[in-house]
Amino acid sequence: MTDVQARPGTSGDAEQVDHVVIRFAGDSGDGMQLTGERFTTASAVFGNDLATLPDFPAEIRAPTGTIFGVSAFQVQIADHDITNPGDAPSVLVCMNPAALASELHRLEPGGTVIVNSDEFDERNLTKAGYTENPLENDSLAGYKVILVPMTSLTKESVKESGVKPRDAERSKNFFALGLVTWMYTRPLDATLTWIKERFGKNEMVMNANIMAFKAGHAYGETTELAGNRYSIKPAPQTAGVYTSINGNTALAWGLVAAGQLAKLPVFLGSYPITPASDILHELSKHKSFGIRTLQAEDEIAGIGTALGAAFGGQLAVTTTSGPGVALKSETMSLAISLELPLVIVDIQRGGPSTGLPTKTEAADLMMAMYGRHGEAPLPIVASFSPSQCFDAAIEACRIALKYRTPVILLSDGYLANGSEPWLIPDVSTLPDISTTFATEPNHVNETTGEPEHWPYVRDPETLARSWALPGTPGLMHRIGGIEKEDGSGNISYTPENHSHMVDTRAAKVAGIAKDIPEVAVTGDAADADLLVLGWGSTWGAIVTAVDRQRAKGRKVAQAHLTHLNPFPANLGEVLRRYPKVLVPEMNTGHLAKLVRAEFLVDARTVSKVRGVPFTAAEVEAAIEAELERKL
Amino acid sequence: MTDVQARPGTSGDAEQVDHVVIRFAGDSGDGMQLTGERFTTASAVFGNDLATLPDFPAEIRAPTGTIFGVSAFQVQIADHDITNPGDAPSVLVCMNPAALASELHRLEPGGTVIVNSDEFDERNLTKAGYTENPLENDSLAGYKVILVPMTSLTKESVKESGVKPRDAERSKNFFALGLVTWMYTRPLDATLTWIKERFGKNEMVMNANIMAFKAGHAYGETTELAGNRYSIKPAPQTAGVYTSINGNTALAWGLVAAGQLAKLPVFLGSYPITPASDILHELSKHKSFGIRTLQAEDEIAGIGTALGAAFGGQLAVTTTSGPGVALKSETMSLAISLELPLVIVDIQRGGPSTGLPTKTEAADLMMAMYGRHGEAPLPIVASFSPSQCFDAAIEACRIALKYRTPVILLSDGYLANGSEPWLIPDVSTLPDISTTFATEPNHVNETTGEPEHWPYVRDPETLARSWALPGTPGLMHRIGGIEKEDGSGNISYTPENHSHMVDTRAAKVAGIAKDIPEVAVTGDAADADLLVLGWGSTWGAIVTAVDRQRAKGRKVAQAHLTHLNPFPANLGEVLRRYPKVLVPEMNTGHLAKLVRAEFLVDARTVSKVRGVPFTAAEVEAAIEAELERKL
Amino acid sequence: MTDVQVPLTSRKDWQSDQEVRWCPGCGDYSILTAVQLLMPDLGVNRENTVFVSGIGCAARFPYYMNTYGMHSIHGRAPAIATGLAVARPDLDVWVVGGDGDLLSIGGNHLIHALRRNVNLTILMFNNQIYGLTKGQFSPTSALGKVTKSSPMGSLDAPFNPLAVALGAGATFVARTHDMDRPHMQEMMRRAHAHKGAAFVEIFQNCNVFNDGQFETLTTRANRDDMLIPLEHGQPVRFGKEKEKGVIISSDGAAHIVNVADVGEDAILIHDEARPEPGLAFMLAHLASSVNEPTPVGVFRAVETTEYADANAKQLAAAQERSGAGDLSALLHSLPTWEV
Amino acid sequence: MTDVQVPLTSRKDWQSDQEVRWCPGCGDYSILTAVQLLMPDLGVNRENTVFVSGIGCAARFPYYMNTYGMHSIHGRAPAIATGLAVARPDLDVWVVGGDGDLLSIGGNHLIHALRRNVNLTILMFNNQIYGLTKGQFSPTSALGKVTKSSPMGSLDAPFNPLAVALGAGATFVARTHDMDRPHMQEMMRRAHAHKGAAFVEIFQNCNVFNDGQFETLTTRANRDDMLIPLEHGQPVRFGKEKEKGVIISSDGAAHIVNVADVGEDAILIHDEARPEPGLAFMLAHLASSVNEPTPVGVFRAVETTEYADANAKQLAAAQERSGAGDLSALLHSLPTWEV
Ligand SMILES: Cc1ncc(C[n+]2csc(CCOP(=O)(O)OP(=O)(O)O)c2C)c(N)n1
Ligand SMILES: Cc1ncc(C[n+]2csc(CCOP(=O)(O)OP(=O)(O)O)c2C)c(N)n1
Ligand code: SF4
Ligand code: SF4
Ligand SMILES: [Mg+2]
Ligand SMILES: [Mg+2]
Repeated sequence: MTDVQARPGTSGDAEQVDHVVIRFAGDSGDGMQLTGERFTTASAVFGNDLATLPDFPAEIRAPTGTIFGVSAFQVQIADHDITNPGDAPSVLVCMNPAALASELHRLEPGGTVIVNSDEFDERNLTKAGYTENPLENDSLAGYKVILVPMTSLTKESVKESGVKPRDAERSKNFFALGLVTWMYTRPLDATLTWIKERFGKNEMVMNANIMAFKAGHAYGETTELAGNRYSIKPAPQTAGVYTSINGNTALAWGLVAAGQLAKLPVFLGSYPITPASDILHELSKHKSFGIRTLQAEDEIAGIGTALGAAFGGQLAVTTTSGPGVALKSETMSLAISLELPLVIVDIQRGGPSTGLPTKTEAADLMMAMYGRHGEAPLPIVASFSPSQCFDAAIEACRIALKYRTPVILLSDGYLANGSEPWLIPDVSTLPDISTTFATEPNHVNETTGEPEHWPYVRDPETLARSWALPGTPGLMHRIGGIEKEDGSGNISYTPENHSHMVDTRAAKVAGIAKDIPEVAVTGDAADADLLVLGWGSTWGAIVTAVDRQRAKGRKVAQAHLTHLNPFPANLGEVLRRYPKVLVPEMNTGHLAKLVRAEFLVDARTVSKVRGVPFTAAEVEAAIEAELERKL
Repeated sequence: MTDVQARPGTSGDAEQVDHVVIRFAGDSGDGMQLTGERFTTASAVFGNDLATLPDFPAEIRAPTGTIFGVSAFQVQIADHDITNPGDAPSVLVCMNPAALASELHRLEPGGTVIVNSDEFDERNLTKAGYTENPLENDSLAGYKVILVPMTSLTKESVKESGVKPRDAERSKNFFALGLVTWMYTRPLDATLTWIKERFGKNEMVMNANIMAFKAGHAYGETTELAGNRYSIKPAPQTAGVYTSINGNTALAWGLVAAGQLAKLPVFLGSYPITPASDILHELSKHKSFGIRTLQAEDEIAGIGTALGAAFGGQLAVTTTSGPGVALKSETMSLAISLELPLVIVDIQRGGPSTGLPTKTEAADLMMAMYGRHGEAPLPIVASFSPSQCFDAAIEACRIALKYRTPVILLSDGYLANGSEPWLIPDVSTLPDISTTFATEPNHVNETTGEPEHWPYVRDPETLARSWALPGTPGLMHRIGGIEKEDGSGNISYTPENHSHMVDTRAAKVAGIAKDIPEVAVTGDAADADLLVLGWGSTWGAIVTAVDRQRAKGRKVAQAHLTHLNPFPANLGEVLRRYPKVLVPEMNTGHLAKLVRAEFLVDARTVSKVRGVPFTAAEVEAAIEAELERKL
Repeated sequence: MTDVQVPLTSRKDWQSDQEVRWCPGCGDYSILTAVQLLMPDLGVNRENTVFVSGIGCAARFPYYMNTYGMHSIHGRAPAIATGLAVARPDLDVWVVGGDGDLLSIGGNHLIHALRRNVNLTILMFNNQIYGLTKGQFSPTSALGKVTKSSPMGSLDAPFNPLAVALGAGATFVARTHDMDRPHMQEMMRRAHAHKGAAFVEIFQNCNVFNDGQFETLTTRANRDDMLIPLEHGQPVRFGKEKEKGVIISSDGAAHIVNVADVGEDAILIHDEARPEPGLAFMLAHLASSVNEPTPVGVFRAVETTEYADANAKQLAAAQERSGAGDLSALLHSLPTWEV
Repeated sequence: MTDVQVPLTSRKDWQSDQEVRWCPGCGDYSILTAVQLLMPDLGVNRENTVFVSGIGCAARFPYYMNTYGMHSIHGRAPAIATGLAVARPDLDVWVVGGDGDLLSIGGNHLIHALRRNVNLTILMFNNQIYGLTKGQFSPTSALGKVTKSSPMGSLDAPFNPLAVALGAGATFVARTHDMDRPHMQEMMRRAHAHKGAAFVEIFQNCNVFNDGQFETLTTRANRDDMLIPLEHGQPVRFGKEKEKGVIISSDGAAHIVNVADVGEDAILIHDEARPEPGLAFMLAHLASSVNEPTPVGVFRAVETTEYADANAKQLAAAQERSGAGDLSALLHSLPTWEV
């Protein structure tokens, strides 16, 4: 069902700003994710560029009012191309004391904090760890504070809907949404339509939410907030149809698309794990595409079932996060030995061990490269923005099918849950990634003289092996994880063959470098003093930081990798071109280690392992420091 | 039970040589491993230095007479210090045509091949793939061939023992052993004593073996072999009591010793896998040391049970090979997070996947370093010779206990099964590796004012955390794999704490560098043109190669690492001292990658991934090539 | 387990200082309360008690007990607890986990712990859903269950957890539910007293993702007619007036009958100590869904060799035979020679 | 499975060109022969037949069959085969493995494959030992078994493989042994014909590490008295003169009796199709060691929904409902706007 609508004009009575970063924070039960998403969609539909950062607690539902129950959603909206959800928010919406306690430190100096003052009673203050009411001492000095008794106003406004008083205050997030919608001159229609669709089944609740939303809007209009209205013009965007999409949905759709483009049924074998489960959920909805999803008993069975399906000729995928990748590593090693296509999706999260399951991190790169016994190389693709997960998924599938190899696709919790506007591609422009199966014998048995199929006969160009599907007459063959003779695939323990096979498997993966784009350098490509090299979700922060630094007159270039193994063919040459190379990573320096070892360049790490993404300011600071470092 | 005996004098009527490399080869059922081991022991007892290389097929018992059923055992014995089983054998004993077919190519030009001519009938020749009898054409020209009808001579000689004719020929390996014992003037007593002990329960078989052994010896004495007798003087050795030991036994004994030295019961949780199973077998024999061995349902349970025992205060160990390490990685990550001592022993074998289970390889180093999700560093120790596995095991346990950390101990199939003489240490000289457990609360609860135990209070020096055992009154606490607050150990999701904990865990491991010896440089330490850097079982071949190169006048230095993480504190400085660094590895260049990334030195790999160890000649060739390479 | 005199404790002593973080209304709270209230009665020390768990909502349990505890990784608690219990037979080791933790990813460790008969008290909170990961079907969810990962209904036939345990050779198997504290406590008390691996399935309500799953059985109004209490040596009867009962026919099938129809004497007498697990297994299959009368209580309780005990005996026997290990002697145990 | 006419084949057609590499005398040979001789009779094509195995001696099996095959990794065959069978319901997927492969490391995948009732024919070669790794005790080795890893005797109570399978909800469970080719073939034929997961335990002699383990049961001289053949609808009787039989008493226990003592009519009539697995489970526990009369044959064979089939139906229903997937429509399915 589509819902295309023309972009409305902007409102006249508001101060025009070029961007704003808003953070909604409240109790887990307060519906802050919903509020944030609705505001995002309204802004997207309006035509702004934007990027979001949901930030929710690990608990399913922590006790109300506690700090660890705080759920937040940050969004940046702008009239220009942006790539990240912003550093410090300029507006913070706090639904209760715990939200204020946990989030205030993020607000930029002089920023606006909108507080639901009704909730600042003794009980809630204590739960949030306050011994004094922060609204009554000077702890908020330095910020612009807007106190709104949202709970009582909401209750009041929804009276006529007929919902029970107990339930009435549930609509207070829509009150807040209405208020912020007014403040930023967002159109109301999209949200109203959405409320009707979403809550249509329960008319009372639907009406309550509509009333609260309108009341919030009206509150802005009619109160002293008059001086606080802003408008942000639509961003100049390529013409086309857009949708707002998060990384996991984009990734799942990329897999659906890959199946169509490969003309193969998709098979997902998976075990639920945060933050990857949503891909399983999404794919399980699309059975009409012939997609099979099997929720396996564990991660090993997740990849095992996928590998079985791959043997059967399907586009096989397994999705997980770090702990699951660790568990799957033995089977990945088998897939490498079998040389069967298989995509392993790792939505990275904070580690080690259970770590920070709901927080983001990018510390699985080294495991992706080396986390298997023996010489077991495989290609690695990484996505760098929510919507780009769509392309990354297709690319991972393309490589897997073409080279008959497992491929690791890296995303992370930030990309998974963050969203941005996406220009929906015309499906006819998507690449054909179909492959061919063997239909005829490719060998004559030396002793019997009978035609037969040798599974390890290779394409001389790609080194991909011949792939014959069970069910094909005359091509019966056996494959296995013991070292095998190249060509015949029969078990072989000879030193020569083992050495040859180790080299061949490595050469096959290395050869993919010929089949991927060279890495592009942006910014001061010709004469930069420093190159910022990145991969994964750091992209947004890096782009902004480099832009700002260049605006400040510094000579900085930027390159971002989507292929981590093999590297683009020109990477060594690119790195050697610049006196300094800086690598911001949400780990302790994985990519830096890889390029140092490979190219012997003194790439320096800016490390951030805090469960939260880089801000552009942090990258900027690192660039400045590195530029100043004496060589 | 000890069996000390004085070293007998050497025989006078034989040509004196300084070393010999003998390879025994026959069918799996022919008892070649036993023959080789007995010859080795006799030589060890005699006082030679030696090193062995068993080489057996992957099949349990392949069909008789086939090439893939050939089992071989190579031993080098010398009158001087040697470190490896030799490159090309100078003597090859072949019990059947398949052995000749599969092993002849290894023999050095002009070497001696002793053949059991009885077995060269049409059936056996066909099974071995011969279309002509190699004893009857000129395919053995260029070798010294000694044809002995061993089967019939054995049958003849054991007649009086009373064994059934069918069983009589089973003793033919003892005939061969007797013959070679004569050729190399080995004393008879040790072997005779051993036969009596081993076969004492079955007198008939015992007698048959004794008769065959003596007959073989007499055959040498009385036949035309007279011109083929050699003697090898005992090697000058440190005074003391020696035993001949293989790597797996030494490693198992090292674990037994570690338990004694730590004053803790050893707990082994393990799942059988080649080539690690023998450690489980050995440890399960030593229950009188209070050692518990639990054969778990899989590798994950192997490490899981060990981790449980570690929590309970035992010296916990899990043993496995590559595929098992892959499976254990998620639990290793938990152990890192829990900061509990645990030793993970990886007896490396050929990979990827099932690979070459009975062959050696050293391609798990990168997995040991990086094969876990998130930032999960742990110390890595590697053994470099069979007997040194004893020390390496103690060192791994020492680090684990002192720093409360899982430690990976790397050995490989070559070390595991290879043996060498070992000067048995005086147990009173072994290090004290005992640790202390918390007995008192280390904190006062802020709210209750009660004393309590905080599990993550650290020793400021080692950063090791306080370790309180269940059963200790008043110190109850909970630990887990979710990120925890340093100190209290309570769950913490804050960015600051996570960052701090990631840094702290890394600093703890890095800090071990202060507690391990600096790496020593041997050879032309002061002025070498090239440093050969090694780790693991390449040691033997490297030492010999460097010695030979230096003897040829080349300036070469050598350094060998037993600690792979952290590196010895002086490693960077050492590497930068030499114009060239060469790293021979039984992988595609793992250590080279690590030092390149860490120190930005252009360390070059000599890679051999063939399931068999380096020969000294191969290392020599690589040294020469690298020395010639223009910089 | 210990000779030390056990000091009197109260519930408070068994509560840790950590805030409990389950959803308000979750059945896990009542199980926690049952355990914390029971512990002072068991005659055990806090310091000798260890709770080991995997990952899941249920698996948060150890944090709330003022004992030793480990919140490990998903599925591995039975293995970790096995190592601990074997290494330290002086401890009381409890395992807590959800249906996903113990039957999905941890299924193999569970069945092996049960067959080895390691001295563990295993509490499985069965809410027939993955709670912590927000609502996918679990290996105990009914066929056709619609969840986030099964929008058209689950295709996976569920496990009968008691049958899995009995099939693995479990020596103690019981079932209870989160709405009946005394019954829960009785099952826990029995499980704890059992020397060997004890498996207790607890029907637990996940009011967020699977609310009311066990209502047909566990509400006060339904219990009499829908729960069949098993008591050793007693006829298997239920209903408000105990008017219904279970019989076994000669074709080896169990049937629910009106006692009046068959006569009191025909009713099966429950025998939890039967050496073969066949009877317990049959009772475990009496109900095929929550809509049929379902037995609760101790299905099987058979004393046999406990693993850690047998292990300790081997160690003692080895020491008896050859004395405490002598390291120097070991190092000289292969042929040696002197230089 | 296929409509294609199946060409006549002979044993030779099903033999691959790989040399068989088991120890001379190993029971695996007779199983291989039984399978290769049976295949031409099953009315299936080689190209539609796939053998999937893990690692172990038994797991070498696929190499010797001229079909499609995968020799995977230790323990994972049931999972891999599940994926294949679900993705490709047109194939005949067989799983072969040892007692270690399928019950130790692979235990979880096995029980989950069984409960899902995926269309697999699973042959477990039970030699009560780890053969390939040269002789450690396995999860089916008897208590007290002395092996390389249990020099003082194993402490692990063994699994009863059929009980594990039944506990997991297996819909087809049978047992046979390597000394009786016709019986093996009959069990394999039945297992293959079963729509769903079929589990066949085959007693297999490992003459190198556990020789003669099943001799008490399987030699011609012992069979009559020691093997109890189960036949659907027939009284459960055995002995040279069928003089012994099995009855179920009203306390729910199975007993071996002299038929003469109880009368023919009292003897249990075997019912492999009984919906509840209780009877099969009881029979699986009739013998507690190889020294007691042991039932062989089909214990349970119940037709119910097969997983891949149900899965295919959901896909078809989804397509029926919303048409074949339209990628462009999917990409526009969230709120969109035009610029
Ligand atoms: C290795 C691994 N896989 C998956 C997960 C994600 N995960 C956490 S808990 C859970 C299942 C929870 O269900 P259950 O065990 O029934 O416990 P409940 O939350 O219902 O109490 C899953 C899949 C994980 N933490 N680790
Ligand atoms: C992950 C992994 N763990 C362990 C092994 C070693 N291993 C190979 S086969 C085997 C057990 C063999 O026993 P079983 O499955 O009963 O087969 P059998 O050889 O008796 O036929 C083991 C432990 C392995 N190959 N891979
Ligand atoms: S999600 Fe369900 S099981 Fe988990 S805490 Fe909430 S109510 Fe309890
Ligand atoms: S070890 Fe045993 S099971 Fe394996 S091939 Fe030999 S006889 Fe057969
Ligand atoms: Mg659950
Ligand atoms: Mg076996």
